[in-house]
Amino acid sequence: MKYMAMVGDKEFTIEINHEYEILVNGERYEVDFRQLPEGSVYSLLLNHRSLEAVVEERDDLWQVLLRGELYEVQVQDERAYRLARARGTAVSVTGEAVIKSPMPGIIIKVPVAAGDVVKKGDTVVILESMKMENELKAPRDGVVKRVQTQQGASVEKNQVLVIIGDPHEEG
Amino acid sequence: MKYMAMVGDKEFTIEINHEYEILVNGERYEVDFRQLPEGSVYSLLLNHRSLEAVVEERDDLWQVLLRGELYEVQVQDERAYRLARARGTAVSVTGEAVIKSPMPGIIIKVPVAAGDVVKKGDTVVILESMKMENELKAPRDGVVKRVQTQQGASVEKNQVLVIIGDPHEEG
Amino acid sequence: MREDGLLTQKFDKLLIANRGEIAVRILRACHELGIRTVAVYSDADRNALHVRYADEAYHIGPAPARESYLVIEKILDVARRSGAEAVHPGYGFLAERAEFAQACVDAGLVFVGPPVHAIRVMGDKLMARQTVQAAGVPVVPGTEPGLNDEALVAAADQIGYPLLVKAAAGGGGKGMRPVYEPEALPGAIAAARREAEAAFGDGTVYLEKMIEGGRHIEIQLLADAEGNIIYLGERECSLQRRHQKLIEEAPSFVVDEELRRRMGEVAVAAARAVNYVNAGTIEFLLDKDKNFYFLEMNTRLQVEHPVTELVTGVDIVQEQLRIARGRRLRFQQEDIRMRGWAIECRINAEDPYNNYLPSTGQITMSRLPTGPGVRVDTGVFTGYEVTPHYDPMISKLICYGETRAEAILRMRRALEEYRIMGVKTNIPFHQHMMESHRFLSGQFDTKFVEERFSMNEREPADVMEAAILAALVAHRQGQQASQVVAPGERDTSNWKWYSRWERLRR
Amino acid sequence: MREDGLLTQKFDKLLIANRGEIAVRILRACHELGIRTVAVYSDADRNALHVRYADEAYHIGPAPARESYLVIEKILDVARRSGAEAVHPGYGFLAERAEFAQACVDAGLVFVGPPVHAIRVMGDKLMARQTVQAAGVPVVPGTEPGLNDEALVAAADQIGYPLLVKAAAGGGGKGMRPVYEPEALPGAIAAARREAEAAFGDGTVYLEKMIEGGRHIEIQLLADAEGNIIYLGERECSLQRRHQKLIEEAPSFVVDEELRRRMGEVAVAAARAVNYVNAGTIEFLLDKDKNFYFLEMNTRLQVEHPVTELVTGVDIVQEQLRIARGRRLRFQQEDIRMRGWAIECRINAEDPYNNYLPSTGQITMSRLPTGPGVRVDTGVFTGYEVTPHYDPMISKLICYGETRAEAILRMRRALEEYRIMGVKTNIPFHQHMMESHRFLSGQFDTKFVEERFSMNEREPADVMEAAILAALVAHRQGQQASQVVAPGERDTSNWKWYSRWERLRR
Repeated sequence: MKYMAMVGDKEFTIEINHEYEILVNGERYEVDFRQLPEGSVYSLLLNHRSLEAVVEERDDLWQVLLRGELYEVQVQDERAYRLARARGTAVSVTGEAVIKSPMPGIIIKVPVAAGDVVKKGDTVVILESMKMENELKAPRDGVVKRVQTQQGASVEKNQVLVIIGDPHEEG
Repeated sequence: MKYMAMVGDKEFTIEINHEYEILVNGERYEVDFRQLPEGSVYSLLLNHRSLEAVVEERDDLWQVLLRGELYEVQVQDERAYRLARARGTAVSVTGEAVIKSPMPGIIIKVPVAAGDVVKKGDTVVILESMKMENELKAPRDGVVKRVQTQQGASVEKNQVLVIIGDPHEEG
Repeated sequence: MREDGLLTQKFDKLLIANRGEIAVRILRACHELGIRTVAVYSDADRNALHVRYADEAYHIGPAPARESYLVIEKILDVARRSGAEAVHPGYGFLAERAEFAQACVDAGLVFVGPPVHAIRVMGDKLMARQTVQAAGVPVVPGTEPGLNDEALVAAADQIGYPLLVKAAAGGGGKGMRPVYEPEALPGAIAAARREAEAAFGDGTVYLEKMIEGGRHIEIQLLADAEGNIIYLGERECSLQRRHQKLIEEAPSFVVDEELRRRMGEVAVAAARAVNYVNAGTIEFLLDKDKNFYFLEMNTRLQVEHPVTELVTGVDIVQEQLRIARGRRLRFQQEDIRMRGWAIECRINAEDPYNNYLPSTGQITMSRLPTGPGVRVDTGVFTGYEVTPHYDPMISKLICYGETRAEAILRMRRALEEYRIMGVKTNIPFHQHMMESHRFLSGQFDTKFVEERFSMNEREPADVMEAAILAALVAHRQGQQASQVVAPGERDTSNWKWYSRWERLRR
Repeated sequence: MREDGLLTQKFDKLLIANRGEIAVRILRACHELGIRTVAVYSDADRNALHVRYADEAYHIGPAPARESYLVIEKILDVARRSGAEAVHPGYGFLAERAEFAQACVDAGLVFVGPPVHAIRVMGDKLMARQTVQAAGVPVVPGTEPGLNDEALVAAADQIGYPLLVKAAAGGGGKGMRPVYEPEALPGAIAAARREAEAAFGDGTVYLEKMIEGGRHIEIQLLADAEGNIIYLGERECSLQRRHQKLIEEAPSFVVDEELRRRMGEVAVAAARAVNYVNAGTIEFLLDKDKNFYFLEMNTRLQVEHPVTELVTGVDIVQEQLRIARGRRLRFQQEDIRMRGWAIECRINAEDPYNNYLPSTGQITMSRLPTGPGVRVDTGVFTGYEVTPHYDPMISKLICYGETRAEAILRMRRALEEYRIMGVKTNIPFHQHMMESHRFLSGQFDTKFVEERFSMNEREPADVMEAAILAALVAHRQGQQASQVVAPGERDTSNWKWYSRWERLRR
C-alpha cells in the first residue's frame, strides 16, 4: 500500500511493506505504534527510537504535535492522490489564496484594494482582536481579486476577508 | 421527583422541587451543575458554594471523588427503592457479606473455617500481592458460611474467597 | 483607614476580582493561609478553574470584561452578598484603577494592594516621574509635562536625538513615537497627541531620551503598613514583543551584587516617596554603561512574580495577604538571599510562524510538564475555550536551575514535554529562543525579539518523518473505521495490519 | 576501572534499568544534561511514560520483574544493541545488587552508583556494622555476627531489654523479632532464624538494643571519585507503616544546626570507610536524648531524594550523572545551605479505610496538582494500569514552604487538588496526617503510624451532601440517556430539567 504525505510544500512517499515495516521516501523504518487511552496520543517506536505524538484532524489536515512543534500533514493514499491530481485539486502553490479571519474581531484597516499587486508578506488586513492589532499578510505573491470586508466591520472567525489570485490570471 | 441515596449506612432523601432547587433530607439547595469536557468531572454550585467532583459508576455504585475523599454512593429513584425494599434487595446490614479478592495474588493463610463465629475486623484471609501480605477482614459480625479458597491458591481479582452470614442464620 | 486610602486589618474571606491563572494563583495562596475565597465569573467562565477551585462563586454578567470583570459595582455587590471582607484585584482589569481601590475601602473592604494615593500618583506618568525625581531617583532625561509644541521642539535639542514622544496618560506603546532627527519631530508630536487624545482622552505629551540597547530590569518590592520596605532582587524582562513581555528571568545576566544593591535601594526610595504598602515593582531601563533610569511603578502583583519566588523562596502572594491583614514584614533586607536561577516563558495562544496571530478555539488536550524544577501556573484545562474576550495567555511555564544554563536546559525539557492541542501556541518561539546564541550568552535588549530574532523553520528531517508516520497511523485508523461501513472497498492487507494492531492495543 | 570496581568516564548515552516515576526522573535529568536515553520495558509497560519520554526503547520480556527488569543479561544485551555507555539502576530492582554493578563495569559500562566493593560491604548488615564501627561511627549496641544461641542469650543480658533479633541478610523487617523479656528470647531467635533461612537462604542472626521512641533520620551524601564527600543535610522518615516510608521531610523537626553537623560528619566518615562514590544515604536511628546510631547505608538514589533537592537547591540526579562522568564535585560543604522546608507524601494505590489493601485497576483520570511550591514525580497517567506486578506507588507529591507550617498547609492544598480516579489511594491518609496534632507538633517516632494513628472517618455533612448531589446528577444523566432508547418511559419533568441543562452546557 502506498501513500503520499505533504507537510507544507514538502512531499513524502510512504510504502507499507509488511505489518511493521514502512518506507518513507525509500528509507526503511521498523514501526511499532500504540494509540494511548488519553485522547489522541500515539506512542511510536521507529527503529527503537521513541516519539510521542498527539494527532488530531482539523479541516482535512492532520495536526501532529511533536516535541513542541505542530506539523500540518496531509495524507492521501495513492489512488486518492492520483485522482486529486487529475482533478487539479491537489495542494499547489498556484490558485486562489483565501485570507480568512483567524478569530472574531473588528477590521481596523484594509490597505489593499481589488487589482492591487501584492508580494508575499504584505499586510492585507489589520484586525483588532484580543486587545491587539493583528496584521494578516499575503501568503504569496499575487493580485488582489476581491476584498470582502471593510474598515470598521465586525467579522466572525473564518470569515473570508480577501482573495488573492495568480498574477497572470484575469482580474 | 424523589430519590434515595445511600453512603455507607447513611441514607438521604432527595427531592427535586424545581429545576434548580433540590432538597436533601429536607434542606434546600440552589443547585447549578455542569459536566466538564474532561471526562466525568462535574462542577457544582450549591447555594454559591463551589465544589468539583469526579463521578464514575462502578459495580452499580457511584464513585464520587471530592476533596481527596472517595465516596461510594448508591442512588435509586423512589419507585426503584420501594421495589427493591419489597424484594428485599435493598442495601442492608444483614444478609451475606461476600469477601472477594481485591487483586490477583496468592493465599497465604485462611485463619477461619466454615461455622466459625467472627467479629467485625477479624482477619479471614491473608493474601500476598504486590510484594505485601494483606489481611482481608470481616466487614461485620457473623458466622463463616463458606470458605471458597485455601492456602497456597492463586486467586484472580474479585474472586469470592469467604462468605459470612448472619449469626442467627442456619449454617 | 489611613488618610492616603489604606485599610489593613485581619480578614477571613476574600473576593478575587479576576479570572484565569492569576485568580487560581491567588486562590491557592488563600487556601494555604486558611482564607476562604469568593470567585466571580462571566458567562464565558462558568467552567473555569478559578470557579471550580474557589469556595464560593458568583456570576457577574456577560463575557466582555467591560460588562463583568470591569464593573466595580458588580464586584462590590458580590462582596456584600458573600460577606467577603477583602478584595484581591490580581493584575490587569481593575488592579491599577484608583477609584476601585477607593470604592473598596469606602465599602469597608481591605484592598490587597497599595494605598489609593500611591496608585493615583504612580498611575500618572508625569506625576510619578516628578515624585520619584524629587526623591533622588534617576529618570530618563526628558521634558517637564504640559509644554506646548514650540517648547517641546526647543527642549529636544538639549535632550538630543534619538528621542521618544510619549503620552502622559496610558501605556502599552499607545501615543508613543520614536524620533531620530529634528525634521521629524513636529509631525511625531502631532501624531502622538492625536493618538493619545483618541485613546485616553488626554493629548498631553512629553519628550524622553531614547536609550539604545537598553534592558528592562525591574525590582520587586514588599512594603508593610509600618513603613518597612525591602527589595527581592531584580527581574530581567527585556524579551518583549509589542511591549508584551514574553520571557522573564531572575536574576539578570547583567546585574551584579553591587548594582543589585544600588537599584534596590533606589527602588525602595521611589516606593517610600508615595508611602507605598504591599507588593509593587519599579521598572528601570538599564543602559549599556549600567546607568539605570526609572520607567514606571506597577502598583500591583505582576505576571512574572514567580521567577522571584523561585530564587528568593518567598511566596509573594502570601506576603501580600499578610501585609493586607496588617502584619509586619517577616523579613529584613538581609534575610533575602537569592539562590539559583529562574526563567518564565509565557505560553500564548498565537502562531509564531504566522506573525504571532492570536489563535482561538477549544483546548482539546492539556498535559502539563512536571517533575523537578518545573512550575506551571495556568487557568487552562482540557476543554477550555480560548476566546477573543480575554488575553491569549494559556499558562506560565517557570523553570528553576542551580545556574542560568541549567534553568535554560530544563526549560527546553519542559517545553518539549508540554502537550497542548486545539490552538496554535508560541511554544516553538520559546524553543527557538532557548536555542538562540544571543539569548544563551545573555546578549539582548528590549528590541531583540522584534528586530533581531527570527523563526527560521527548524526541520530535523527525522522528526518530520515521525510526524508523517503519526499522521499516517491516524489516517489509516480513520480509514479502517469508515471501511467498516463500506465493506465493498476493504483492502485485506490493511485489515491484516489493523487487526494485528487492535490485538496489540488490548 | 578502579580496584574496588568503579568506572567513571564521560558518556553520552545512558540506559535506565528501571521503570515508573524514577525512570522518568532519571530521563528528565539526562535530557537536561544532553545525555541520550535508552529505556527498557516489559510487556506491561509498552505505553509507560518512561518509554514515551526516552529517546529509545527496547522490550525486555514479560511483566513479572524477575523475567524482565531483574534479568541482568537482558539489560546488558540492550546496552550492547543500543550503544549505551552507562547504566542508571534507579532504586529497587538491580540497584543494590553488587553482581549487576560488576557485570556493568565488566562490560565497559559506567554504572551510575558506587564502587562494587561499597555495595557489597554495605549490603551485608554485619559487615557494614563492623566497617563503620571501626571508622568511629556509633551503632546500636548489639552482638557480633555468627554467635550461637547460647552466646546470644548470654549477650542479651548485657545489652538489656527490650531488644531486637535481626537477620544478617535481607531487610524489609523479615527475620526481625522484638523481644521484651528474657523468657521470650530463645523462641524469637529460633523464629527469626527460620524466617531468615526461608527468605534469604541464610539463618545468621544477631541482637540489637531496641531504641524506643526512635526517629528515622537519614543523611544524604554526595561523593566524587577524587574522595570529596559532602552531606546535603538530613531527612526525617519516621512516618512508616510495615517498614515502608509514607511521608518524608527535610529538614527534621528535631535536628538543629549542631546535630546536623555532627550527624553529617559521622555520615561522611561512614562513607569514607568504604571509599564511597556517587549519591548515597546513611540511615540513623535518633533516640529521645539525641543519640544517633548507624542503621544502614543505602548505596543508591532514594525515593525521597526530592525533599533534599527542594531545600538545598541541588539536583541530586544530575550530580549523580556528573560524578559518574568523572567530574569533581561542584560544591564544597560550606556551599550547601538549606532553605525552607519540604515534605513528600507517597501516593499509593491502597485503601486507607480498609487496612491499606492494595488497589489495582485502570487509572481513569489523573490530574496533578500544580502551582507554587508543588512538585509531582510520577509515571502514572490517564489510562495507566495499576497491576500487582510492580509496587503500588502512584506518585510522589512534594511541597515546599518557607516554614514547616507552610509546607504542610500547601500539602493540604495540593492533596485536595489532586484528581485521581480508578483505584483507591491513600490521599485520605495523608490528609488525616496533615491535620493530626501529633504530626503538626513534630511529635512522632517510627511506631507512630502503626501504633498511635487511626483513620477516624471525617464526615463533614455538607461535603457528603455535595457528593450525593454529584452522584444524583450523574445518575439522572445516565437515566436520561437510557430513556432516549425507551421513550415510553419518559418523565417529562425530567426532560425539562435535562433540556435546560443541555442548553446551559453549550
